[in-house]
Amino acid sequence: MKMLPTILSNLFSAPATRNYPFFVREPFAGARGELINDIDKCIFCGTCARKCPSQCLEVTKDKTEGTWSLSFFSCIGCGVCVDACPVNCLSQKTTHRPVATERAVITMRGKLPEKPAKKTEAAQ
Amino acid sequence: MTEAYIGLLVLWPLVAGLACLVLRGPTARSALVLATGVALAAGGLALASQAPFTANPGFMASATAIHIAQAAAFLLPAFFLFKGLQEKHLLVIVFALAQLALAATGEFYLPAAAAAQNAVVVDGLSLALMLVVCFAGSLICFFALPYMKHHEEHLKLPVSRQPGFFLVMLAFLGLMNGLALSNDMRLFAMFYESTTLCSFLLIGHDRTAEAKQSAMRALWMNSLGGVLLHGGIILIQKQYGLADIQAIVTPTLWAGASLLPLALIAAAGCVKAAQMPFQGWLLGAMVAPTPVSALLHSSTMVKVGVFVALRLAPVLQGTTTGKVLCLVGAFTFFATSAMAMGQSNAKKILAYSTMANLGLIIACAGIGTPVAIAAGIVLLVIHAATKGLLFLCVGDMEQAIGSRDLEDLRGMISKTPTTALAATAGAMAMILPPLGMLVGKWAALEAAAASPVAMVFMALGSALGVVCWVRFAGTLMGGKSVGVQPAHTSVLSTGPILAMLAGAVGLGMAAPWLNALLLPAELANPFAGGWGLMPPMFVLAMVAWIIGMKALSRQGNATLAAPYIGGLPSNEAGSYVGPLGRNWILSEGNPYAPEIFGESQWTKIAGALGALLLLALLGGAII
Amino acid sequence: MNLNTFYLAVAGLILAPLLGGLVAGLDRVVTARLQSRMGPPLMQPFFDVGKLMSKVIPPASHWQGMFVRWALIASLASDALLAAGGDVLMCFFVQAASACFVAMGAFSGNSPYSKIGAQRELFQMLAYEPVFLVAILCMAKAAGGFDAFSMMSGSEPLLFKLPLIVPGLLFVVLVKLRKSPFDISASHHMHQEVVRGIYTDYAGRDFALLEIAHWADVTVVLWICSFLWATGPLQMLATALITLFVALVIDNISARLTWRTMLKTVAPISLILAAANLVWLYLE
Amino acid sequence: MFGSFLKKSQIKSPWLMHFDCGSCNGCDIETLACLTPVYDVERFGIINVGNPRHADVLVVTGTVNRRNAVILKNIYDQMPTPKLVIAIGACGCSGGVFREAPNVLGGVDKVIPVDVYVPGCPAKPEAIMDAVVTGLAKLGKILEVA
Amino acid sequence: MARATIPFGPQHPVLPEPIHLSLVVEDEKVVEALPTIGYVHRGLEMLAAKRDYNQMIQVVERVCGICSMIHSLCYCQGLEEMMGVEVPRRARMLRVVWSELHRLHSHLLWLGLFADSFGFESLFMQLWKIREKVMDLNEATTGNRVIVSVNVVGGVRADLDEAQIRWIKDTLVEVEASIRSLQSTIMNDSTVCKRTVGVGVLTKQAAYDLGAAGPMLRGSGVAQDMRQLKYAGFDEIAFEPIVETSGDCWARSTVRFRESLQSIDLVRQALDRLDGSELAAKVKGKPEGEVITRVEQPRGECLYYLKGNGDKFLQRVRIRTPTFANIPPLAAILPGLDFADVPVVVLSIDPCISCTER
Ligand code: SF4
Ligand code: SF4
Ligand code: SF4
Ligand code: SF4
Ligand code: SF4
Ligand code: SF4
Ligand code: SF4
Repeated sequence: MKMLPTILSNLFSAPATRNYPFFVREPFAGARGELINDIDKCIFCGTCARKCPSQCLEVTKDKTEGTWSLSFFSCIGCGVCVDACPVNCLSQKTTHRPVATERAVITMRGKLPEKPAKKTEAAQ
Repeated sequence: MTEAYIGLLVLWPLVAGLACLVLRGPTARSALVLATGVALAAGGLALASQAPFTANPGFMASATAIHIAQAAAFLLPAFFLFKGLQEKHLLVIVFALAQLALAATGEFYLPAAAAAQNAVVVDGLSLALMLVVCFAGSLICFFALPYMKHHEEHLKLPVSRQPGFFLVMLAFLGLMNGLALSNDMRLFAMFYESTTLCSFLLIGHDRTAEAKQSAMRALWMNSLGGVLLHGGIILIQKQYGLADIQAIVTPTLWAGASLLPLALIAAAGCVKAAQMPFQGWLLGAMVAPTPVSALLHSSTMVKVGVFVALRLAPVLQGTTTGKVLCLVGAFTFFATSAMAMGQSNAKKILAYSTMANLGLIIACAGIGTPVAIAAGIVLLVIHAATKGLLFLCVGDMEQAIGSRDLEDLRGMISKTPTTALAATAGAMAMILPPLGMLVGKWAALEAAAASPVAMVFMALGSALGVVCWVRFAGTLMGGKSVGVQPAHTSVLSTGPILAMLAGAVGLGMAAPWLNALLLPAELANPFAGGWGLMPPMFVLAMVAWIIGMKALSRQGNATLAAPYIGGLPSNEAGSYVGPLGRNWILSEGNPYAPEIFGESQWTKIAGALGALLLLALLGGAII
Repeated sequence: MNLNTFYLAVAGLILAPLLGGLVAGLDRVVTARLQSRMGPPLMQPFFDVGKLMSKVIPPASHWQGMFVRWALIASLASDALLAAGGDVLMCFFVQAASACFVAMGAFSGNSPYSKIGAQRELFQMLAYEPVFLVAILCMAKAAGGFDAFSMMSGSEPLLFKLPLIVPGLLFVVLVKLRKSPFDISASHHMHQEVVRGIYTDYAGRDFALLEIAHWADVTVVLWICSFLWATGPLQMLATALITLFVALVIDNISARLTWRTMLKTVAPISLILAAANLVWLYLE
Repeated sequence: MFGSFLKKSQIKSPWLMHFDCGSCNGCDIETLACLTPVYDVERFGIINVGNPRHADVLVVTGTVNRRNAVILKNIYDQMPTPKLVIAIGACGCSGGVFREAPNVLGGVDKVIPVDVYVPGCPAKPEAIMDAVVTGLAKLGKILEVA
Repeated sequence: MARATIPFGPQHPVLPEPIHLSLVVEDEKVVEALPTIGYVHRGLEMLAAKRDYNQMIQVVERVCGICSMIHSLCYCQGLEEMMGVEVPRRARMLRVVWSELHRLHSHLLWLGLFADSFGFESLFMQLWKIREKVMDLNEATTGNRVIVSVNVVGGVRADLDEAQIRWIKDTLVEVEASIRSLQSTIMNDSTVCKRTVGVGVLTKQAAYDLGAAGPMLRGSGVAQDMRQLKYAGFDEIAFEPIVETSGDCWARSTVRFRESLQSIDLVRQALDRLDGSELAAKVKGKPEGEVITRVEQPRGECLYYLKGNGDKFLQRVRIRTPTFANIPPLAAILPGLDFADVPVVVLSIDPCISCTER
């Protein structure tokens, strides 16, 4: 009996439902969504991979090229890597990562910075 | 010819029974029982083809017959008195003495009643009872042959007691036929008392302490019934000097007069029909071998009670006595249905349900209109077939697994498929349209329009009955299937079961015509009123049957899905892998809500109310 | 039985389940709105049944298919009976038969939840059947006949003579619609201790047929309720819709009770009220 | 026409069943949130059923461990065909942050075939709705082909 | 009277989480209940061997996705104690804000599930509708609705600006009003009371003896709440544990209902005390030594035992969670109940199996 006013007011007011996917709310500014790497900026230092709590990043490099791969099914979106990246090439979109029908790994390749040795020196 | 048939129906079973006693071999006994059954069935049909008619066969119409009846009025109570003294049972002694006193009053202090005009009058009611006895009774006797053999093997008796047993069983049928046919109060009373005797002997047959106690209980209660009956008869004798039943049940005779004599006789009927608070003796009868229970419940003994009530019904229509009688029946219908709900003992469920259905018939009798009486008779016939079927099934299953508890009968469908299916069908026949019991109940409800309280009781009892029977049938159908176990089978046990099944279903379907036959000519349209619904419903039932069977045959061979038990893996049917990785048995049990339907509290409270109603029945007649 | 009756019966046979489906759709939309949700499309129940029809799944017991079809036929028969102006009491018994078959099918299943659901269904039948029966008796007494036509042909609403059976009828409607507080044997919603209760073992096509039978049942019950104000077809429709709405509101403002509470308090009270109404009709 | 109605209704009436197969509750609660007023997946005809025999879509959250793998398999087998499986969250997709934990098998697809993976930790309700829509589109294709 | 076995779970619609109870019922009354767990065990504590102490923050947050923030809070507090880190005041207050928001959404969630366990669907919907507002607060301020990942050793990673603080306060006013409008339904509605009052009574003595925790303990009349230990910012915040005495399901739901209102109050107090200090203190060195810390989670007392040996991998992480403590009292009150009351009583301890088994 006590619930009567609530449900009647529900009946006579608009439903609380957001009609997703026909209506998509603007995501919150700080939402931690899909992780992306601006691979051109990345220096393949591997900090992100070392810090990642889920150990889902892998960074390898040979002489001229580096690969940064994210097994995104395991990423927990914590943003630790974003915080850790020394060149701020990692960021998180505010929208969630789209669903997938297959297992996959995101692999990105990029050129290593021109003079890696110099850079390290400069840092020191 | 008619007289010969009557003689066949009444005397042949007695003779055959005596022959059983003499020829002690099992083969001879089987032959005798089978022959009796066939003779009764044939004789019954032959008589039925001539009904309605009157007759005066020598062995029932002569002065000797009346003398025998008069002698029996002393001899039978004397025997009861002897038993009472032997067992030191006070109530039996008291009621036997009272009966003797009444018999003496009737014999020595009152002018003798005029002899009946016709010794035998056969109308719809007596025909119905007689046919029930001839067919259902015979089938039960057939069933008793293999049953008793097994029973005695189980008890390991040194000397077979079957000759005596079959003597009483067969004689019972003859006496019942006599009771149904006789039109003289004195003869009627003799048959009435002798059924008491037979039931006493049968209930006590196993001679255990429990059996003895139950037999004595049946004896004192039915002796009380005898006292009431004789009281009624003597009052009528005193008032009108009549013994002709047909003359007694003419309403004009009673215009303005006190109905007390009839109330007494109706009360006697209530005792025999085990109405509240006399349900005790019929429950006690459950200790006897199943054929006995089946016989008492479906075709003999209790049917005497409703027969008496229905006989009196025309006089009761519209009277206070009739209204109270209707209440008595309706109340018993409700209370015993409730007690059946709280039971897990299958035979007790059957017993309570018997009382409930008898209550319904008694209520019909109390209403007393031709429509109600016809409904009552329809119920009487169909109940006999249905209840006989159920008893035989339960008896058969009991012998197969050694328990009569519904919980142990769970899943019998996989152990004794034929019997379990027959029992399920029987349970369905008790409750489903367009089968007879339900149709009778419906007719009774519509006929009961005069009594709101009775209608409420009937509504309650009806729901309770439905639930009880669905649970019964469902429990037989459910449970874990542990594979078919070979059970003993005999043509003589499955045969009567299937015959009863055919009878229950066939009669159920024929209910509208049965009903029309029983109504006076001006009402006798089988499809008048709501009855017109029945033919389309039969068609529908047939269609449903065909469609259902098709679905069954399609799914019947399918591999079954693994049971859903919260995702747990199961090791084998009826178990699962539970705590500690062990195999746990998935036991099952029905809730019986004992705090609501507990037997003892209902026995007390409903018993007291029933007693009050019975007193009101007598009191109402005095006022 | 003349041709007219026959047409009416056939119309009832076809229309009643469809109406019941619409009622189910309406139920879901209105319930959603009461809960501040948008809710499914009105035709959702039909899609559900269509979906269930096309599913493939082994049965949980060999007998269920048979019982489901019997239940469906009984439910449809009770509809046709009512539509043809037949005996309401018999219509009630036929419908009760349908409920019996559903319970039997559940008993013969193999999951414990299904069996507990069946037991509880029986307790529910025990609670609502007498009330419903007495209500029908009251209607018959007030209308002067047991057939549907005489109940529908009153010049003045039966409600004025039968105020006390209203709680009883609402109780019946709530049970039949499987709504709180009486969704005891099977709930529409997921969170119940007996899973889907009596429906647990029914699946696929069998379940679809059962759903159709349920629609037919709901139509019959609402139809009988509409006899309370049967001065014309529109009034009857309005009465049925109001009954439905009140039932939905009650569903949304109450918790589920247990069968013990139902048997010990709710059922006796509504029965006593209905019986009082019956006695009152006689005293008048 | 009736046949096409039946096909259409399979896509219009996905009843889903949720099984927590070793999750941290994060994804479970988000799945449950989908039913509530703000998301209200009943708009798509979705009902959350607790019984695999009635379910069309199995929504699995969690890592799948050695003990519940057999239960997951059981439930999956009890569902009628055609059926969809949606693995929710990083755990459901791969074992997520726990995939190297001793008792974790790591991902629903180690035990039963998965149709749609929903990444995220926890997966957002919107993502779960996307997954259902994607799954139904997949089912629709299969039905058309068949 | 026949006994029936009812396997309750591990996959069962009443409980979103897998636990198994082998219930033996007689006439639908429970005579025996045998619980089994292990269906969500992941072996989380052993991950400490593979994840360093910083990475473990994200792991322990996923002990449970409902009060995740409070798990990492407890873990970080332990490390801070071990490593002697002084947490800045703003960080401590922010920790109160988010942990109380977690309690608020957890209690709303629980009240909803509880309502659903006795078939009150619209109440469930209503509560979860309100809860969405709290979830929005979480998402907007931290970036994730559920697992907020704000704690680091030494402080927090996220901050609130003025606009956000105002928005939180405004939203909480709405939330409080909506919660209050349901008070009479949860506490006085006749059908609800029929299902909760006098059901599953745990006496004060039994609660104490069997080691109940959280609202289960306070519902039985014991005024014990870990926030009395004054961790995080509670040293400055006025706080009184909420206690009911009847010990039944009604008391437990009322405690949680009142606590959700109290949480709103605590958030406000904490927001008012935000100062301009740092978000996180600098942390030096590696964890060494052992420590036990306790916090109050929505479900009760949670205890962490941490042992470090100067390596970046902790040597031992042991977690004792409140539901684990509440299972013995639950097992004690189950026998004798109506089968229909089992879900109500089981839910009344607010079972969180994922933290129990980790
Ligand atoms: S967001 Fe977290 S889990 Fe994902 S890659 Fe970055 S650190 Fe790893
Ligand atoms: S931390 Fe940044 S720069 Fe280094 S590898 Fe990762 S993404 Fe590249
Ligand atoms: S961590 Fe221990 S308890 Fe867990 S699965 Fe491994 S051995 Fe078993
Ligand atoms: S994906 Fe994340 S939120 Fe989901 S169950 Fe796994 S740990 Fe929890
Ligand atoms: S008792 Fe200590 S040493 Fe032994 S197994 Fe346990 S933790 Fe290891
Ligand atoms: S105290 Fe902990 S580790 Fe020891 S037996 Fe109990 S649960 Fe196991
Ligand atoms: S309920 Fe348990 S698992 Fe969930 S957050 Fe709380 S302590 Fe953790």
